[in-house]
Amino acid sequence: MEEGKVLSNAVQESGAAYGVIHEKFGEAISAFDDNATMPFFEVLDTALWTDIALFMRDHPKLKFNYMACLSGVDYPEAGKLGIVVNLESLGVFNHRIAVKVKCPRDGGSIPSVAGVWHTANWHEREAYDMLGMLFEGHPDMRRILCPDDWEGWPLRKDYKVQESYHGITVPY
Amino acid sequence: MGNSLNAWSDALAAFQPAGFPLGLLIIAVIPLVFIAVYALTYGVYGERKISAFMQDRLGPMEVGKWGILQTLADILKLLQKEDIVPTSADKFLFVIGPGVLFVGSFLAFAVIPFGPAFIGASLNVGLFFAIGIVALEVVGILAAGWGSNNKWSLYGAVRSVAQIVSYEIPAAIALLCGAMMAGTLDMQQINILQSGTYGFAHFFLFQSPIAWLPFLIYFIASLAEVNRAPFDIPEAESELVAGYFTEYSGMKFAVIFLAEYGSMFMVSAIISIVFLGGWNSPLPNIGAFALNDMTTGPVWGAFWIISKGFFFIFVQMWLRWTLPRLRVDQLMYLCWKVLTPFAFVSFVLTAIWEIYVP
Amino acid sequence: MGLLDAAVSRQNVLVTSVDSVLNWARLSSLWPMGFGLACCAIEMMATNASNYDLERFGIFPRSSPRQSDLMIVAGTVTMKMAERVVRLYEQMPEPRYVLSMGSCSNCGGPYWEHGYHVLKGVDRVIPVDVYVPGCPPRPEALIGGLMKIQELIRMEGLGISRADALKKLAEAEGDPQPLIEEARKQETA
Amino acid sequence: MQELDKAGQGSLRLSRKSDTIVVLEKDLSTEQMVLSMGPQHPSTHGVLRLECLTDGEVVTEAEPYLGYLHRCFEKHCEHVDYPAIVPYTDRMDYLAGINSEMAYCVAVEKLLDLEIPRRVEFIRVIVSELNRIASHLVAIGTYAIDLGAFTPFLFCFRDREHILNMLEWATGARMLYNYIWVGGLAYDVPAGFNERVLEFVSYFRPKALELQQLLTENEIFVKRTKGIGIMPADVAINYGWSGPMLRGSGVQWDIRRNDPYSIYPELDFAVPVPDGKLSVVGDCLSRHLVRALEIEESLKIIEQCIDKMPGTEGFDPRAAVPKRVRPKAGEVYGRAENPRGELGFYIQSDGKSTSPLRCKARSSCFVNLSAMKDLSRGQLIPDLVAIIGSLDIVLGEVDR
Repeated sequence: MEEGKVLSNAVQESGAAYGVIHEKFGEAISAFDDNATMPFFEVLDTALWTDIALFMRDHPKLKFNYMACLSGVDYPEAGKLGIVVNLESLGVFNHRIAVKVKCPRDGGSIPSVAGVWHTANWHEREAYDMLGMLFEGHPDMRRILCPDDWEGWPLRKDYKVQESYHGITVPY
Repeated sequence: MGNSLNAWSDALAAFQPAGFPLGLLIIAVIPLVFIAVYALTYGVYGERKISAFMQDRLGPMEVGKWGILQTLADILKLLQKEDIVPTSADKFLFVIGPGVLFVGSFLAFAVIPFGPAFIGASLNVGLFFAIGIVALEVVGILAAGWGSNNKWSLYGAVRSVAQIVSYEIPAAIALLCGAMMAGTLDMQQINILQSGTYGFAHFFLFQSPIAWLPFLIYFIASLAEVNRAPFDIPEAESELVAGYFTEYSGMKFAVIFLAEYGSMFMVSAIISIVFLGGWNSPLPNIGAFALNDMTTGPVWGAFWIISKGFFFIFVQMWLRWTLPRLRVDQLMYLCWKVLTPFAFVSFVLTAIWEIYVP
Repeated sequence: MGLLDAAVSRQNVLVTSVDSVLNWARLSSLWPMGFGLACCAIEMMATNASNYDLERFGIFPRSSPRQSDLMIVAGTVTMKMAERVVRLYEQMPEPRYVLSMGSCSNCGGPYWEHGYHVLKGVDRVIPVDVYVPGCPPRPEALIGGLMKIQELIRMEGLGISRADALKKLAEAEGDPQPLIEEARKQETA
Repeated sequence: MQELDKAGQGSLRLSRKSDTIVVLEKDLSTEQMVLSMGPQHPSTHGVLRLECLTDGEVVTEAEPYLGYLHRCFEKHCEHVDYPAIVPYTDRMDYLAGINSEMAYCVAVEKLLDLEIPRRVEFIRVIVSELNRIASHLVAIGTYAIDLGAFTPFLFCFRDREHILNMLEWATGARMLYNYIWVGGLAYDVPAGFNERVLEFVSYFRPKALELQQLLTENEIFVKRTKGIGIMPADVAINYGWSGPMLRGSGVQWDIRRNDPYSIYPELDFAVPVPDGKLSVVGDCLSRHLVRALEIEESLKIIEQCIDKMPGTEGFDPRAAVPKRVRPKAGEVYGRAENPRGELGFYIQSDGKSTSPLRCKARSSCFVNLSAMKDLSRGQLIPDLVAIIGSLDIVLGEVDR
């Protein structure tokens, strides 16, 4: 953390929560990014993501019981795909934090947290549908919005729309 | 009164020019024409207008003056529509379904006395016949629902059968109370027993305090028998798309529609005959004003029974546009655990009343 | 032309009057299928509701395609939905009409360029009779579209195909361009 | 009874307090029927498809299938400028367009760190609360249709029309407004708008009561909804429920109160939760009641806003609207209380482009609907319809 920077209350709370997680998992997670709009940290050891999630949900000082959002993101320059998870302790501490998890772009996979937060179930399916990363241990890994026989991953930056679908022209 | 009883119908039946029973044909046609005219005017158009009134709308306005030709246009259009029989449907059942349904609701009109002088068939078991023949609709509905080979239709049909068969029991027992008060099952006879110079005071409903119970039970059960809200679960639009007639198009659909409105009038006529004096005028003679005498006669009789029937149909519509729909199990609960026991109670009470109270 | 053909020609008094009665019946009782897809469906519902009350014209939504005459495609048709739309259209009995309500079902609307999953115009899968523009069209616009369908039905008859009727309707319409120009001139003057 | 239960797989018990139904399949071989409900079905509120596994009237499992209205919102976001996304957010939740715009603008303004004029904030709150009422009216009305009562629906639409007329006067559109811009508003409200809104508030209060009489005081309505589809609070939180759905489960959580934005901290309003007297906490009736009570709270908010609103002197609704929206590199998760729950936008900016690198909409309906599979287990078909209705989904927002 930079010296002399005044942090808002919300960011300080998130920082405290990060401290608890860092104590337990140490090098498996990155340093805390204390920006004002969305403070986050990144999970470096992807395999530990489910454990971290469970720890965050159940630790008496964290209680991140509410997953607000899970967004799949494409990082074409780094050759990676990732998810950004916004977590919140609803009704207990009211602190918020975001977590990033990344995996390789081709055939990469991220451990699923559908068993930790039910919200993640459909959001992970959506991330898979849009970007094509797999979620290990997900109970029902299918496309959710696009049809099952749709080609390609629409939200990847290099997506090219297919010419026809079941005999119907797709582009305008 | 006894002399003029069934005078018109007897005269018509005897009218056989060159051995051809033209009179009988006319008798058979009268109810059919009645259903058609009533369904076209009051049934469908009235329902639309009444619902519009309740919902701050205008209802049909553009088709004819105030939209009075609306139903005619609907029927004419349905006649022109393609008559689809789905490939996977059971053709025989699919075609026969609406027919049976229509016959079921139409046959019962044979025993309904439309006035002191007119009745299609003056059966001595008229009431029994009416109850029995309405149950024929179940066969039509089941044929339609099963024959459509559509899951929604099947659900609608099965629900409908369960509902109608169950509700027959409280309905029949409630009517039996009326029959017990009359001592006969002959519809015409039941009416005659309720006539008198005091008008409505002679109606069975006002003759014993207990009669209100079977009256209410029959009214509720009759709503269920003709699939009206809040018991319209067989055609529950938000659940089953259109129930047992989901797959029907064109004229077959129109026939189902007509049958439905026919049986609506059927049950309304039965309730007014058994409990509200049928074709008897409700107006009493007050001293010099012989209102009852003035409003009694063959034509007045037809007027009274039809207007009583229309009143009950109005109440049915009123309920339809006000109440939500019951769930299947709640419907059965109401039938078996509320209406049936109370029907039995009213049966016993009526018997006691008839024996011990003159 | 055979004798029979001549009898069924357009000028025949008997046939035309029967035609007009039958057409009157069809245009007076257009039952649309209650088939909401997206935003426009809400406007369609609002048009059916008390303030605009489509029932004035005898238009009365049915939820089963078998009993409906008119399909109002109200909203964005997606690739996943397109096949279902076709199937619903095929389930409707003849004579049937299609009204495409809103920009999305006309041409893809705001989703025409990047909407990979949006069907760019429902007329790519089913024939459309009347297009109502707008996003979403106002209830008045929808009623206007329904009036157009009624006019189209009026043009139809025995021995007149749908294509002919559409042509006749277009001829009856006239070109609006002179009227617009005249209005502009008046405005500038 | 115990013996019957030992039969195991064949027996099926419905969890209802008063009447326990036991269905036994010993001699008859029966199979479950797959019933596909939707995409065209009167009670799926759009193009949702539910694949139900049914045993007679009992739904043993209902799996929702989405995507029939997937309109590629997120793809569009990556191709158009920040202000041009606003119309697309309208089309996401088309019943509450202004609330969606609000959520999006809250997110972008948080990223830009913009200061918004006070009058703009007041107008924003008034129009979004009006739209909230309109949206709840549709929710209540369509719920009545689902349960078979047609008239309340038309009453709701009649009153909604008044709101639409007011919003049309202010914004120029009936449904999809594009009124709230990043940093301001498209226009100021017309002169006389406040008076008209107050007139509407006094007109609408008795009408809301009438609606209550038609529904919540109706025995059949209560019978159909009470104790159906119960969602316990902790499961609801785990499912990520928000808005009236979460409050229906008894959690007093409202983003307007707990993570306030705009001028909500200055306003006095209650966050209604069911007290468990009329309904069982967490059932369909509770969710319906919360919506009905929220209408009243929204009316209160509107009255307060009109009371406190600053005048028009030197007011320009577009004063703070940036010429070109190009946020610094960074990410934001901004959210607002939509009539259906938390509508959040995760926006990632690279600091160079005028359109976001990634914009993900966290839609409340999508999350609320995901509990459908659990809620529908072992329900009757009519109850299934009641549950879908109480979720109050808008497919535009579910599929985006």
